[in-house]
Amino acid sequence: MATLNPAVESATASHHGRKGVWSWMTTTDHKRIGLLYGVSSLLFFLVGGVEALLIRLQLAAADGTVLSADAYNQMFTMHATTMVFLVIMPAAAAFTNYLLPILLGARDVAFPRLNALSYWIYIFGGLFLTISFFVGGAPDGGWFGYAPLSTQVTEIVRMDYWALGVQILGLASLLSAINFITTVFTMRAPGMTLMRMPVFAWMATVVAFLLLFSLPIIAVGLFEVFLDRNLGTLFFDAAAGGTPLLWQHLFWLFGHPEVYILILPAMGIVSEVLPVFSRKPLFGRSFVIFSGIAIGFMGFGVWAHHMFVAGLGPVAEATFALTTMLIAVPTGVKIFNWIGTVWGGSVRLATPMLFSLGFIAMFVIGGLSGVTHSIVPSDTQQHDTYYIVAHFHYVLFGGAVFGLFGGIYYWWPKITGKLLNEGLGKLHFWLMLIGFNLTFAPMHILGLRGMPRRTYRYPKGLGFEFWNFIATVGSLTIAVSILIFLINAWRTKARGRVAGNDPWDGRTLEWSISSPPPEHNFDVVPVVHAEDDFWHRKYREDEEGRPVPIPGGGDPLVAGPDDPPIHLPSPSFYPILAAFGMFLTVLGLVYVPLGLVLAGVGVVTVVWGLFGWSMEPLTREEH
Amino acid sequence: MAVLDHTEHAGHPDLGNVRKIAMWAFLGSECLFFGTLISTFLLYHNTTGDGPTAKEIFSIPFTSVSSFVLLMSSLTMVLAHHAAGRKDWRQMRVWLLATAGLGLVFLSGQAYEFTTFVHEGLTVTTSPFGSAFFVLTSFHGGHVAIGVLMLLATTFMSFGGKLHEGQGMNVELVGLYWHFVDIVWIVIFTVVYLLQV
Amino acid sequence: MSEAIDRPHPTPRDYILIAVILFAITAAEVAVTYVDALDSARAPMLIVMSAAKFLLVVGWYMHLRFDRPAYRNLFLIGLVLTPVLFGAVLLSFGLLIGN
Amino acid sequence: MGRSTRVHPGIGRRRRVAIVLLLIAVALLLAACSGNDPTNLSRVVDGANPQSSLDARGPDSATINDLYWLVFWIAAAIFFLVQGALLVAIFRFRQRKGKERAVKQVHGNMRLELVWTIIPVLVLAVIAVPTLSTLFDLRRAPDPGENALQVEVIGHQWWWEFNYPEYGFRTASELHIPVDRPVYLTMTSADVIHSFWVPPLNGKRDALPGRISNLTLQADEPGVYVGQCAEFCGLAHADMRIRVFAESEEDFAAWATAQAQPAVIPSEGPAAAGWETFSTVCVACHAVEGTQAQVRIAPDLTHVASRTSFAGATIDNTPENLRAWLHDPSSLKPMRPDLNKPSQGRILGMPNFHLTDQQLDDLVALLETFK
Ligand code: HEA
Ligand code: HEA
Ligand code: HEC
Ligand code: CUA
Ligand SMILES: [Cu+2]
Repeated sequence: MATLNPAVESATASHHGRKGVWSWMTTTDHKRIGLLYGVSSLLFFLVGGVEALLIRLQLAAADGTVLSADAYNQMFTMHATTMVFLVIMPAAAAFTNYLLPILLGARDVAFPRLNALSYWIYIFGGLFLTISFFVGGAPDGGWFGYAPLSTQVTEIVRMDYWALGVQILGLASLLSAINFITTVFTMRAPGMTLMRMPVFAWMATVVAFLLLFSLPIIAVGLFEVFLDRNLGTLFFDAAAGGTPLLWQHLFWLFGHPEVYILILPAMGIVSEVLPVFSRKPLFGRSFVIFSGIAIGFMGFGVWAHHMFVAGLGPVAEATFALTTMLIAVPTGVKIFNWIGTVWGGSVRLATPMLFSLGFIAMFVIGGLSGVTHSIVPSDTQQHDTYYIVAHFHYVLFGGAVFGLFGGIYYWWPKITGKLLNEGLGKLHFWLMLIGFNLTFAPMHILGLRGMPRRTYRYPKGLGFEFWNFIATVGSLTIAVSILIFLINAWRTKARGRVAGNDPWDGRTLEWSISSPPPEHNFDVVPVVHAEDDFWHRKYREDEEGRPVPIPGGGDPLVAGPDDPPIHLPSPSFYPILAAFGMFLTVLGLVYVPLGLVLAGVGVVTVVWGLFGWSMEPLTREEH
Repeated sequence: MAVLDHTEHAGHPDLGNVRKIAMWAFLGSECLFFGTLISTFLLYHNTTGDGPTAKEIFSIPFTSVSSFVLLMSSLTMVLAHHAAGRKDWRQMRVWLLATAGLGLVFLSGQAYEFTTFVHEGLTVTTSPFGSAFFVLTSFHGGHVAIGVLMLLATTFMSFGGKLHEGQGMNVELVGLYWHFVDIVWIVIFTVVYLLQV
Repeated sequence: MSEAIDRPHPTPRDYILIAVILFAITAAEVAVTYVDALDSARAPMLIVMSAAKFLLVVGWYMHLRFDRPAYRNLFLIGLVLTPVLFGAVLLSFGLLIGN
Repeated sequence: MGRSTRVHPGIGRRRRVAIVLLLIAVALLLAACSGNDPTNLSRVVDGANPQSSLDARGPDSATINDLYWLVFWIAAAIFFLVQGALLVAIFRFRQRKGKERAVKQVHGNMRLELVWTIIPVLVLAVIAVPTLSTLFDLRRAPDPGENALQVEVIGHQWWWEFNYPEYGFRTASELHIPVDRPVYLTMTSADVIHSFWVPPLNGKRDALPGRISNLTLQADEPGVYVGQCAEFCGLAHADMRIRVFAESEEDFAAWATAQAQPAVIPSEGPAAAGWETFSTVCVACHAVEGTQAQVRIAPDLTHVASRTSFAGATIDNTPENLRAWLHDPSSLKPMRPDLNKPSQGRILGMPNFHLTDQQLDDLVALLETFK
């Protein structure tokens, strides 16, 4: 073994000893930030899950009395807001942060401090939303906060928490979107052309673009809601001539791209997992990538399908029905290519693979019910019923959550160096699959039988009791499966099997480095020669296209004395400071006019943070 | 997309490139931001309730002058950028300060305009037209104000002794932002003012 | 700058020339609003003129004409998306048509 | 288990802890005992799923159903094909223990890609045609020749106002319609967005403040059809229900004639005493035709006794329930009367007037005369 490049050595040494809370608070390492995102979103998943369980308990029987109407309305609003903005989006951000640079062969993202800022804004935003439970009640206007209900000032602060919380969470996402786009455009390793980028990296890129162009719309909408509530503007005041429909357009112009923001990362994960566990490259790789891009574009053209009963007029409704149906085509292309990947492979049913296959099966159900919503006349019966609730849990839970769990099991050994227990993993999968279907399949029936969503109770005599009870049992089953996952994670920490660099016989660059990866990711920046470059290092194909191992092909690259020195971003305290300032600002704004003092302190803190940031000596170049 | 030319750096991004990509992405996003505000305004341009209408209240000569001021600040900005390209830091500072000055003139014009409107009975709470008008123009004004701060900070930092390599790029980035705020005003001036009278 | 592309960069003289054109167009815009005879042609004329100003600033002052296409593409997506999306929204409110 | 739907600003901390601790125990408890049944739906409707959208009782609802089932079966076919292919792929190509196969590295197939792009497009085209034609059909207003009954619908937090302009009376949350005749609803809202939905008769339609929307209802046979406000409208959205009584033309005409009669103020007995209270307290919000009570920010009470239910069609209209309502309205339905601002037209529920037992009895007696 050649000796290490001195630069590698010093980079390893200088970062090795860093431990403790302070090092996490000031970290600018994309992997640590990814971990922070991951752990936080998991915690919020428990919060959102407990909220869901309370909902289910309340609905277990007719005229339930577990929650008051008021508490129930807070519960489903916060359940959705938590799951969407504090769980799925940050979980995707966790994977993107941790993996994107590695998949591209880079040592970090383009703007490491900006990256830290995104995380800290997110975590303060999540905190901000959650403390609302303890100070006069949480938001209670539904996760899409329809005006003028959301601007009707009944509870003085609740929807202010929502408007401002979602606002700064949006800011966090916007910053990371810019960061990821720049990373993809400028930080790829030599030879890593765009078409050689792993599909997960591609989907992360599409997501970043969706965020980039949809968040500003909701930002304006949220400002308008906030100003209507606090400054007396009349954007959504019908009596003065404002139109509530404007809010619906603004929300769904964001909201529909948002649902693809939630699903595309999972689709990217599945596209990585299926080939590895089928021992075959992704079938129709470029079609999978282009259909992802197509979904991104078309996602901007269907928003009004959430407004089919709002009275847009038949011409607009017909147009949006057609665009909505069309989105099934690129999505179908993905599904079929995934099946094509499995077909003819050598399928290993390890836990990541189970979750990915579960993803396909469940997502198809949700997608097909989505197509039934696009049939406008039918949707006038389905809209705002549990049939819709069933649809979006099939795509969000059956889709996004299954996909993300697949990713967790797949990359856990890379991130922690230890393999999760397979037996417990499989138990988790099967229990979750069963529990999930028990919970949400009955909701199709309930919805078609006329059960409206967002109702804290239902009377006897409508025939809703039985399936609701089943759904509640199902949700408790899901909870048990999640507990099993937590136990698995805990056990693995203590006595998990050591993974090694490449436990699954992976195809992409992350498997070429140690588990967990060193802080600088690559001792040598890899030069990429093909898609699935690492696989091609390990195997060549014989005449019939079958893989033949190349001896020693998977060994890590070792730096030579000529390799350029490694730059790593230095830690910085300013991101967390600036984010804290934003927290103070929005907290103050909730309590106008008195809170303006606090908001002022917040703004000063933000300015301080940003000023310190820009003055920070660039001992190391800002990447 | 011919974004990358990898021969020039192996894993070492070219600083300017990275930040410019980020800035352009941000500006692409800002298009949607102002697009939303302007559309809100268009939706409500006639919803004036009992309050004054656009025709009654806008003073085109006045706004034309402040539009002109903002346009010219783009000229001074691009000259500052040009000077920075030549590493003529002195001239760069002059033009930067001129730009900031013009920006401040524009802002005072806006402050004056707002006060007259309030006196004539148009506030954010008068009508949806008033809400949309004030919110749109003050978000634009806010952008101008941030731009002024950035210009001043850049000038200030260029005094700070060593002028490091990133200086030219700083000016270029501030410039992009500044010009963008200017083109937004070009649209606002036409759509919000001229088309409504 | 390092990413200069084949086309020659404008000089301060070009910049000033553009400023003069911008000024002229603005003057024309304002003038148009005062000519009553132009009533029906006014809106299209104004839109064309402001688009011209827009392009001048973006193309020359912001160097988009001379820079890498990637910048242009990033910006263009936003620029094209905006009128398309909001055109549809305003259409659905019955604006844009019939007035 | 008693009702405890009083409004808390948050959930009490103790309660929260208890809930978390007793998660599963509560679930079981719940199944065993739930709240009482103030609605008593079985008194008016029968069938296992009276609110079902699949059980069409009118032409529009039936058309929608036909379309739904067409799409459903197409979707079901796709479902079986896709899941089948997936299962076959998994089981046929599953790696057996210890037998690793080196599989051919297939990268894709252009022709297949084309096939599975084009076939879905064709399927969608097949779906799109009936969708669009049905859509335009259903959005059509009834022709003048169809002699449609006009009803104005106004959504309120949290009850429905129905106004019969041809007859000049109003009612609340209970709609009477003639069978086999289209009923053309002209809808709007007094406050936030609501959505009118009676699934057996038609799909739903939002009622928005500051905007008019329309919906046609038509029932094939006499009966009671139940529905629900479908757009989340705040605290008591769940308790904003609808009952539609479809009657023969004669029954409907008789009902309408009766409803158009003004109320008569009782001159003696407890009802007359009740009027004392009513004319001082209740007139601030409720109208009673033929009297000086003419404020219409709460349900019209002229014929309240003729209704089967009250409070957004959630409570069975019995003297006991009425009494309980007048005693403490928010105990029967979550409301926020403390936030009422009548001057701004904002009413979020009926306040508790802390009436004496005597007043309560008298008022109930009075209301029972409003037949
Ligand atoms: C991950 C999130 C996600 C995803 C991916 C989707 C995907 C889709 N959604 Fe969904 N949707 C939501 C999340 C999502 N949705 C949420 C959260 C809501 C409710 C919001 C709220 O009200 O709170 C909602 C609501 C919603 C509505 C509004 C309903 C209403 O409120 O009245 C509609 C209407 O058209 C719709 C349609 C679709 C369609 C057509 C797709 C398509 O993209 C699906 C495409 C996929 C397939 C079709 C399956 C695979 C394809 C094939 C196997 C090919 C062959 C198929 C055919 C030829 C049909 N969705
Ligand atoms: C990604 C998004 C996502 C996810 C994952 C979920 C997950 C779940 N959802 Fe969610 N849901 C939404 C998004 C999501 N939901 C949205 C957008 C809405 C619309 C809201 C609106 O109308 O505004 C909604 C609404 C909604 C409703 C309708 C409410 C109504 O309309 O009145 C219901 C009802 O059953 C429900 C149930 C559930 C359940 C049972 C789960 C379960 O799958 C949850 C499973 C998780 C757990 C069970 C956590 C495990 C917990 C433990 C193991 C506890 C132990 C630990 C500790 C105590 C520390 N959801
Ligand atoms: C501040 C306004 C207000 C006053 C005063 C008021 N009510 Fe009400 N009342 C309401 C509102 C609002 C409702 C509808 C509540 C709901 O269903 O959400 C209502 C509902 C009712 C109903 C049920 C009507 C139906 O068909 O649903 C009755 C009966 C009633 N009130 C009787 C009275 C009597 C008797 C008094 C006087 C003692 C009174 N109200 C005073 C506001 C008022
Ligand atoms: Cu009214 Cu919901
Ligand atoms: Cu959608």
